Amino acid sequence: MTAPAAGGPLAAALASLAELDGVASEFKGMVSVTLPKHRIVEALEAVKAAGLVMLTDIFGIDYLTYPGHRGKRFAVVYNVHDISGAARLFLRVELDDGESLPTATEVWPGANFMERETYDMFGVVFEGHPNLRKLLTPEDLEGHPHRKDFPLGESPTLFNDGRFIDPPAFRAGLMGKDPGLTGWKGGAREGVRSSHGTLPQGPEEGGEP
Amino acid sequence: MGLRDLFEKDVQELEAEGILFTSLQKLVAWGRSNSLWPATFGLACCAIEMMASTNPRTDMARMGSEVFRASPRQADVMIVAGRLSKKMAPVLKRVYDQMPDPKWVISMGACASSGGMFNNYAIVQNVDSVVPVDVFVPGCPPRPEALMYGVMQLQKKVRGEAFDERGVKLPMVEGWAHG
Amino acid sequence: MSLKTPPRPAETAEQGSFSTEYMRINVGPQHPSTHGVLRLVVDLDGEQIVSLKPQIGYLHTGFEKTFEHRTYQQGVTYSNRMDYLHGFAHDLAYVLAVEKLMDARVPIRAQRVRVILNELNRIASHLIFFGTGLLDMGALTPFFYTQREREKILDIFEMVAGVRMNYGYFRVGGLYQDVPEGFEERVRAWYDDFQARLDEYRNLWVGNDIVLARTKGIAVVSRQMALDYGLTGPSLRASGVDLDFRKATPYSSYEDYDFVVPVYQEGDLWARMMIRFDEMVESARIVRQALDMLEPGPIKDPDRRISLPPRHELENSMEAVIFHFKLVTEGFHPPKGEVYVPTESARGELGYYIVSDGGSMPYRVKVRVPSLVNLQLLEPSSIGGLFADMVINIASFDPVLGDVDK
Amino acid sequence: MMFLAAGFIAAAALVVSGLVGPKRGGEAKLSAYESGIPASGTARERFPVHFYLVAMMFIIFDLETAFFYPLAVKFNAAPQFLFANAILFVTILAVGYLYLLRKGVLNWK
Repeated sequence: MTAPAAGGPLAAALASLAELDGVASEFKGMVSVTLPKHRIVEALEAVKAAGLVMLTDIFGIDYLTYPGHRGKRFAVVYNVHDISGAARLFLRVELDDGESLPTATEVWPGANFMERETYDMFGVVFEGHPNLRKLLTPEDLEGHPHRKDFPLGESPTLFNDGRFIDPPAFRAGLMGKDPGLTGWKGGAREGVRSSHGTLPQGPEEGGEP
Repeated sequence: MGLRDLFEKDVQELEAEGILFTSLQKLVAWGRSNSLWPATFGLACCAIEMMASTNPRTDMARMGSEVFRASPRQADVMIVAGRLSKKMAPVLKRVYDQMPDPKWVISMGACASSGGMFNNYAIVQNVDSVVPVDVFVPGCPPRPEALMYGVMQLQKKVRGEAFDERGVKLPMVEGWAHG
Repeated sequence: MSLKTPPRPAETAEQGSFSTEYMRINVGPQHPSTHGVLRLVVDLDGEQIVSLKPQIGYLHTGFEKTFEHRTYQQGVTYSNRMDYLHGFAHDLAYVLAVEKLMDARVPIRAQRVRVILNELNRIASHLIFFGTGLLDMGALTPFFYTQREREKILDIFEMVAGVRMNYGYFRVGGLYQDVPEGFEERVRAWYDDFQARLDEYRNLWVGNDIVLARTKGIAVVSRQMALDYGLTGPSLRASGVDLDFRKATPYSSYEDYDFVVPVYQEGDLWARMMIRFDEMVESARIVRQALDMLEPGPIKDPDRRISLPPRHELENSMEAVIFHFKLVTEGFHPPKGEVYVPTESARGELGYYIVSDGGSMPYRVKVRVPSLVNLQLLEPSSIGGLFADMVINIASFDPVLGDVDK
Repeated sequence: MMFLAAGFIAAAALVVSGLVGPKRGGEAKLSAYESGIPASGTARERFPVHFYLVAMMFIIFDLETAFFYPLAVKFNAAPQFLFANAILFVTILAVGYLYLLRKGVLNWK
């Protein structure tokens, strides 16, 4: 794995991460290091000491339906870079559902909102976080919206004369996985009469939000 | 029908019962239509176009909507400008309730009127399910001129001269129609 | 009809008989001074702020989840609705990330037009910043001046992209269509007129002693606090850190233009306001240079996998029709992988982290938004200050709530 | 006569608007407005005394400016005397102002 020419802080950071048994990988010039869960706070301190002093983002990725993905379901990614902005590093931690992570707010107070957002969207609990509760979604929304098993929550589009198009069916072709638009005998394109609803689900009359 | 009724009930009820002579009621409606003070309920991109509708180029003050009242107590019309998220819906309902009658609502933009391009878990698909809406202004965002056309349509409705496509006379205040 | 008085709060700070109860004020979602639907729960001791807790999420629109159900080309319509004051920055960041994923080669003319529109939009965003920022200080007329300037810039956008806001003009691989004739003259005319306006604004606000009195030395953000909280953008450069991603990691032909990145050391309200004034001057210079270097050429990546073939080609070549049909119904399929391109929006570092699973829709799109992180500095910099200064402090970080709540 | 007309117009405005305006109270409408959030806490809490001092200052100096209006209207009746009178009036209040400044009424910290 050739360390890109950023030299200086990035090389120092990679060296210190190597002892914390971080597995580095590189894709199109972006260096990301995968670390075990319990070593993340040490890694953040090491990286900060090495000169990557700005933590700009913490976010989660849900690999539930990722084709050909082996390994744990969630990945929490820390995006750090140095003052010049040229040297950037992504620290990744693989997690399963229900596993939690130590908080990074001692190292960077700015991680407060970022961790709350990741908790809100993915349900990843950050131990030791000052006030870990929902950041963006309304209080009465159970579940974590950005998980792959959380429905998009689309309500079917009702037209005036009673027929309605069910958006996922209409978009089936665009996903490139199933036969899709042209496969249907013109069913979803110009809308299906709502009276003898042939669509798999969705209420008969107009969909309530 | 004692004289007391004249003071107890309000004009719209009297007019509904056909008691009040309509010329006073028309005068009052004309007065109201020309001084609709909007309450700022700017949410997203449409709020910027609502602000742009008050600048010197497309001046909404010509319609009598001179000043944007921040508090609902001094507002007549509430322009819901932007996408209404489900966390914001109770706030919208509460601010709408705290506005003195008669009050009107303009739903500005595609996201307020129909959820627009955000058909997902977070956006209320139609503001009419939260507050009774009088005028829907299409567009994403509607141009300031479109918003002014919406305000002019509302003025026609306030004066009681508005009819829908089937020729049915629209009520002067949507809020009252639903009681 | 007596006014119903709400119940008393449970916890009051009891310290002996003369206990001072902090007044809890709710600067709520529907409030003129919060630049959108931001809610602050403020505890006040008289006029002094004791504690301040921002509550956000009142404009959460679920952008990132919606991106996963739209093709890559459709995503461009969503990106500019997040930061609706600087829509071109979000379009540019999204399009650059997808182009990096696809290894698309954007022709130089398209890159220059993107830079011109991005910088014009930055100026329009800073104009709104000055309009509302000075409005919070009680100066009503600057709002009309800056709106007049902004209208001229919006006319240029309308001429190019057809709309005043929420443009769908950038495409993955280039532009939707070429700029109309008369574009260069229009922008040059705007540039000359804007220089005169800048002088007018300079002696209207910059030297204004009321502005100085209200902003000098208030709500100071030290360099170390800025770095700890991940502050980026003009507010960071106002605290003495010289980080501008147009210089740090140049993208879309920014390396060809020479412009100065203004840096202030004070880190107070005055520095955060005046730095945006200097940035407007620099952005105008960039627009001028990019305009001089603009020469005719293609505006789309010639690779048929990404861009639609031109109409005339459809009559005579069969595979052009096939490409066209494939692109329109299903869009293109980028390779598997994760990509991130940092750019500089009017509010700070902006980047799209796109995870692609080889399908025609992104698997996961995370938008690194500057306003969400910048907003965290509101609390440490306002505590101890006066309530009226906190109002200007909100304006000085220039949060756009569509950006914050995503 | 003119006072009668003025009084009538004022009274008419109040009566007609009271009579014509709708009277629709209701629980939700009368709840306290706190920018969209259910209000907690009462508005009748104990204010720090500092607000009271600032209010007093305002009343004093507002009345001072109010007294200049009649002075300005009738100024050319006796310019020298009225000017001296105004100067005396201002100096008295200026002493009070200096006292307030030294007592630090204006700064909040």
